[in-house]
Amino acid sequence: MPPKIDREKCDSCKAEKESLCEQICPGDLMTLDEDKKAYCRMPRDCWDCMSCVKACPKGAIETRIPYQLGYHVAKLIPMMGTNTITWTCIDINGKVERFQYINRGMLE
Amino acid sequence: MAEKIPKSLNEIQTEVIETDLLIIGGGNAGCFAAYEAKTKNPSLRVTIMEKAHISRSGATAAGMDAINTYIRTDKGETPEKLVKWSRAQVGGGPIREDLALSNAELLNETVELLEEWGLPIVKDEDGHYKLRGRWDISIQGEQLKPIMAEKAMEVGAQVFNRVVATNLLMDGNRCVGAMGFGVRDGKFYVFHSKATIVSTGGACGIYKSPVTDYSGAHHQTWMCPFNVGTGYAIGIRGAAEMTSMEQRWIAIRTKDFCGPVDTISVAFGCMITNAKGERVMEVRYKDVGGDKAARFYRLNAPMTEWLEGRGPTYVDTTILSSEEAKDLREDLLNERPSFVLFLASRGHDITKEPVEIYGSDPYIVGGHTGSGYWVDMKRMTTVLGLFAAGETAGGNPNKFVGGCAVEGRLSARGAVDYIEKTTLPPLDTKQVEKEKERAFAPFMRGPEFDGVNPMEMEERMQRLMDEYAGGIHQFYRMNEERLDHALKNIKMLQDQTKYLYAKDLHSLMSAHEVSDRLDVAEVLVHHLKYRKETRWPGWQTRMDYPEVDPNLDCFIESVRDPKTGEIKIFTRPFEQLIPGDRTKA
Amino acid sequence: MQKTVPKTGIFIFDQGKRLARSIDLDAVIQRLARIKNVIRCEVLTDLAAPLPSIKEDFTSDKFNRIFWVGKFSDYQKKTIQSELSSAGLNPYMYEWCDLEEQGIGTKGVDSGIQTQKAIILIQMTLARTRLLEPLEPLELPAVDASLIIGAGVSGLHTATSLIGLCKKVYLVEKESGVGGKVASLHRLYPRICDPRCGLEFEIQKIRESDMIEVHTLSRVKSLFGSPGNFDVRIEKQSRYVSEEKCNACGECMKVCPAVIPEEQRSRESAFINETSQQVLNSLKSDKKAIHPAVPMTYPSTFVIERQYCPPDCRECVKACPALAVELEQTSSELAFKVGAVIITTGWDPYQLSKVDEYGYGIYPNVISNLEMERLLEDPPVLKEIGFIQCAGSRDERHLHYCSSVCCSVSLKQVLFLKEKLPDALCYIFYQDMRTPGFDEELYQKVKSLNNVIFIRGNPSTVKPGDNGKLRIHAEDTLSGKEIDLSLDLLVLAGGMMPSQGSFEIAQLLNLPQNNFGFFESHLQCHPEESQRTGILVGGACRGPMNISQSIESSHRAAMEVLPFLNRTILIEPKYPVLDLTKCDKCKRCMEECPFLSYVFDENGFPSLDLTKCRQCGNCMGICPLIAISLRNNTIKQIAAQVQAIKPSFISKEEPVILAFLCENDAYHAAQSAVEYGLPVPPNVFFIKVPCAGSVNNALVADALAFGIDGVLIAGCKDGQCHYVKGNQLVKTRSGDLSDKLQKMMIDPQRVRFESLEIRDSKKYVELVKSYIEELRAMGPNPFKS
Amino acid sequence: MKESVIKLIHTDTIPESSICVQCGKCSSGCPVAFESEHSPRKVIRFLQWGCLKEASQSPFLWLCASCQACTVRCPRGVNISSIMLSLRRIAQQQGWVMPEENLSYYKTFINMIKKRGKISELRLGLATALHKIPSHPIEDIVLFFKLLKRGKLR
Repeated sequence: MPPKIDREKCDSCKAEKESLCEQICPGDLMTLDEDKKAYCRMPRDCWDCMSCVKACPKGAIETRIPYQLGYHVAKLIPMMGTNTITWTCIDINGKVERFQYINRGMLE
Repeated sequence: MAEKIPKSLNEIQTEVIETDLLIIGGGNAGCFAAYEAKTKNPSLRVTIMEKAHISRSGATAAGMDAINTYIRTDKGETPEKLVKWSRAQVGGGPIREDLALSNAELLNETVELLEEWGLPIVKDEDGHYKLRGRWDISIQGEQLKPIMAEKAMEVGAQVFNRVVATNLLMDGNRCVGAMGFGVRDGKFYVFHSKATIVSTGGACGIYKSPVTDYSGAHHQTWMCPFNVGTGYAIGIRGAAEMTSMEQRWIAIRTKDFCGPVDTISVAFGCMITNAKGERVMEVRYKDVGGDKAARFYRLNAPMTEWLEGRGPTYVDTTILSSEEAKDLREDLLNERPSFVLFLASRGHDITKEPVEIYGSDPYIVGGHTGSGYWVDMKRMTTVLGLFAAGETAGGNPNKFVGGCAVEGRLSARGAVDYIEKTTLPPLDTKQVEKEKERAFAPFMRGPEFDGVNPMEMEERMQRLMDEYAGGIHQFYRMNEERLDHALKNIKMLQDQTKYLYAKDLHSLMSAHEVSDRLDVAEVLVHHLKYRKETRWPGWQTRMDYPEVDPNLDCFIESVRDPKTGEIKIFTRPFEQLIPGDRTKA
Repeated sequence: MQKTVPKTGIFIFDQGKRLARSIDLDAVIQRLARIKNVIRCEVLTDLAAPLPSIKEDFTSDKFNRIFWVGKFSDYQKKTIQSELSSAGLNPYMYEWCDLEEQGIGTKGVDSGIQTQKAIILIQMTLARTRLLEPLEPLELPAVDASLIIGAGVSGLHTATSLIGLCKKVYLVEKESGVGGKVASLHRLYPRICDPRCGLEFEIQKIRESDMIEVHTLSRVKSLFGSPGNFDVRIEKQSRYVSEEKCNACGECMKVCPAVIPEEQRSRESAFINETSQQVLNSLKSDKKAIHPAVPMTYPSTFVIERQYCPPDCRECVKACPALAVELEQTSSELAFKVGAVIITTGWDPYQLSKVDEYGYGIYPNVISNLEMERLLEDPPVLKEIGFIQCAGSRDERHLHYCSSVCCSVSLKQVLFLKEKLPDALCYIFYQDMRTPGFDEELYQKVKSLNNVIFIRGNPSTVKPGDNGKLRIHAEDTLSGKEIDLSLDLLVLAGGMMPSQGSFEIAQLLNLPQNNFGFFESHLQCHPEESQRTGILVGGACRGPMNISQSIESSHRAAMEVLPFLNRTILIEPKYPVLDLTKCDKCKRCMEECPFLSYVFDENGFPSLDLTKCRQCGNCMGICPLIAISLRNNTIKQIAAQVQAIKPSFISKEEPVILAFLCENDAYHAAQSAVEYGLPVPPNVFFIKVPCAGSVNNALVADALAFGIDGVLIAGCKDGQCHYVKGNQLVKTRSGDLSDKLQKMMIDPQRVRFESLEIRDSKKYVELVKSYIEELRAMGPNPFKS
Repeated sequence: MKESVIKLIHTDTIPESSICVQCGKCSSGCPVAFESEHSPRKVIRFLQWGCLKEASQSPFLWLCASCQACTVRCPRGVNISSIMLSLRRIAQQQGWVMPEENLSYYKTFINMIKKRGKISELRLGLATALHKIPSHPIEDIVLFFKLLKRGKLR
């Protein structure tokens, strides 16, 4: 069940047609349900590329490793800046690790 | 949300777009092709047909941590040396050295272009790009795809997102565009163009992945699972000549997640070990180069360890300091962020425990190996007006991100020249109507149809290929009889595509994906059958012909007869341009 | 596109060597001089002497952008600007960096830290200066005509103001004549003049002007376009009398057989007595089907209300000596272009029949205050008259607000009534008498009259009494006495509500109305600006007001409309620009623009209507794809500023705050904190933004990624935002980010939104101090490297 | 004293009384106010002052017929008749009922319910009538027979 959506937070991007996750998903997997909340139509087909997680302006999507492959529950949360990205990785033992770097522009 | 299923074909709107240059697939090569065509001739109408959304589509959707080919001239490297290295990586070829050289010459300029567009590239103290292997440079490429996409749009390419290509639009033996359908709007699209570049990426999902679990983790492949080989399939159906399809790309990947290993082994020097703690490559493969051996050796070695009872196999990350381990994961975050999540979900501290490795499922990816369209120096295929770039263009392995980008540019140059000399013939509406009917057939059968859903057929095909055409579960081994069995069943499956049904546009796309994969698989098996030798153990292991046959030191080619569907196999000779030992870098 | 290398000149102006007292300027200069492409960098203690050499360096292309560090008077700034622009420097290629407002020079702060902070501040400005581009204001062609909707007292005054300024005016009125409600009033206090006299004065100006077209019996049918260039289409109802030919001789009226029946009023015999019959008679109009324009006879053309004509009657046609009657006329449409629209649709009386306890419409001698105006012309003999105030106003069940004029109106009516009927006994039932300003004089005057009794307490119901009289029972709440009265006439002080026309226009133009239906505007700062640029609202359609207030309002509206009527509209190059290569058509900018400035273009992208945009930058703040930037304050510039902050400049443990301050109030609070000498801690850097709503979450994420410990976004209080809802939007957004931080196991308080008013300097300093304490307790930002 | 009063006011219904503007519409429309020296407006005014005891001791409370005329006419939307009911309860709890006999009807009513689980109108009427000296004994008796005849007393 790779992308896990916080239905409380999801506001379908207030979009007329497609939310940002729906627009961005390279596999055409994200879509909106009748309540205009995003969901992944085929969790088995997700590549875990995390494009939707990065795109979501409400921070409502999390990627989870399928249980068949990894234990419950580890989190990897990206936070996108204008030219930076930070990652917060929390492993199953609660160990937190953080990464931050520039993802656009010249490196000094 | 569920779409309304049209009752008849007449309800489906047909959109005809007339353009000068059509680019099928707005990935790395596609974006660069658009950029090059527009900078060469700004008045040209350039249209990109993209199955997903151009900002995050294809193999670089998640990002990229390195550009694997950059020529540090200050260290005495030259394009020739790069070609030599590339040749050695595929065991001495055959390889199209002419293509490889022209590619290598434009490589540095293209990488620098990327930096100018805003890609952060790591530099050393002297201000040069910092090497992490002989040719690899590190990038912070999380935004690689959006950067390229923005440039393509900035130069004025018109992008059609969410349009799936189903076939080429032909005018005799000339390609005059392509047709497809909108996976969001349900329209039928006809792109009528003077020239067409196909850059859809490679084919993933022809074989069953070792990480497959049908319920929740079907797409845990290393290659982007949304690249299904449509670019090859439309060419095969359009009677284009394919080369070297038997040179499958299989790489050693992290076990259970198909994460990248080169980042760990090449960039951080973590070597392959087995269950006994032996440095596998140094102990058993010294003669073919040890840890620097060609890629197929580095794949085959650990898998052989498993077979021979010395598995599991690892890359030894315990040599890393905690800072290095953090840097490593930062690189991984740029390419495959979920792999870092995977490690966290195992509670895996890589400095304490090594990372387990295993082979991946086989992919047909011409940016990595030599499979794909036979192209001339202008990157035109054997079909007039059809150009190929990136993973779809064959004969020139080890292109990777940089090389595919270059090829995008070269194909655009070829196409621009071609466009100047040509005019657009009138649209063949009969062909359009026929293709429209074919494209929407699974949809028109409706959700209640008593038939086969695309997912079932995909799983059947993947199991078949895995077991009979040398998949991971058979340790990539194959023999003539098994290949015959595979071929027979592929034919059956191809025939059964008439039972495919789609309940929505998404599954209509899946239906086309499985048909495309079948067409690629068929050609692939023919190629595998023809190479009655074992030239690249692992990539292509014939149990019935375990030795190299010097007579087969040539390219194996195929063309499918568009009328009978029969596949003709023939060879082309290898031409060595750069002298020296072909197996040495 | 050729890129010019950004070469910068930095000049630190230290008048009176004030900066040198708190920071080590040499160290600053040394640090700056090492930066690439900083061409000149020096300290000036005087402006006049070095200016020529700076000018010369610029002319000889040594640098192409300049920024000035220090405190400048407006005069000094203007001198510098005019000197340099005479040398050809684009006015958008400067930056000013005031170190002192950021807290440099605060007593008791270590000079080393101050120097470090000053260097960072200058580098921040440098980072943004590098990205400056020469800009030119846009001049968009505009039509110098305006449309005024509603020709009541407001509309007429607005129109005459504008024609006085030689601006073309289209005045559209739905009635057959101009004048509106005011024309139906009897007399006005205090000058006891007939309101028509004043209106006639305005009409005279209109008559004489050829800058105005008056369209009566007309409605606006559609309005498209944008400020400076609206396309208007109006529908003219047929008048059946030619405006060109009719000279209002009145022959037609003499022969017209049809009298327009008056409004249905109950004539139940039980309630009719002599007085009520007289009341009914005086309220009756003998209007024929063909009659002069109403309410005022301008245009001086008759009009036929065809629904009252007998079938096949052509008497008027025959009688007309000017051959002006055209019974076959049909309605027509008219289109024209205007630069701006002023809405003066006025008010409607509240329907008193809804206040059912007072029996309006049932008892003939219960009348409204508007009807009383007519009755006052020639009142019947009345002995006892009651006035009930707040009939419908200030009532939960009716109008929630005070209609503001009714108290004075009733007092005026009592005054005139007593003039005509000195012996009449008047009772005024009220809750509170509200006679603001000079109307107090009126109140006192009426109080001093004989036989005028003020009863503080409203009756609950009106019941029929003997002989057609009205029985009223009330409690005088001051004495607690119960009062029983039998009245000849009861006047209800009905309230004002938005006119029907206002609702129609609101719907047509998508114009926000407040809870009560009056047009929404920023009452303190721009009372006549609606929330749609180029559309102004004047007079009583904005809220209940008396005639003089209406006139004032309409004159203000006429002033405010002038910038749109200049033949060109000057757009400062601070507007947002959309990067189409990034835009994903998610449409959030369209959704959240407070002024509906975005429309879809033909490819489905949002496109900005520059003339509607008020350059608040809320779209820049909201865009999830960072695709929108204000032209001289791009998101890249702000990001560069954020990146230039060194979060460990004091020490690794000491928290550093980045504050985004709204330039309308929070910025001034921070600025005056320094001016008042309040001790601002050195830990805070602020960036001025046009509206708190323009702060994009990506910038906050950048700040946190670079290791800044806390991000403060300060904007207006709820409901005070100059751009309607920017503060609300950013509050929700930063809240989302806080939630995300929580998930990331980072204290959500590292991002916070606060409201600061312009005088909140002390609060600002306290806030910063307490935030620093909080952040110290949290420990350093985990992303701080 | 004052504090406890405020507490009482706020714990019970009555904060609403503060929004009253004392327009007097309730009193002028009240059908029973003429019987009492206090009008509903005055009761509310006591509450505005915080004089809960005075309000609760107002004889008006026991006259109020809960006809809702006041509530319907109130321009501020104060629910006057429910305030009156609340005050009755407070008065009873605090022992502020003036005069005590006002309670007799209610007590009889409650006791009857407690005892029998239902109301007999006949018994209730008799008990109430017998509790104090009737003011109009003859009319009451005539009314009694009229009601009985029509089956209105059970």
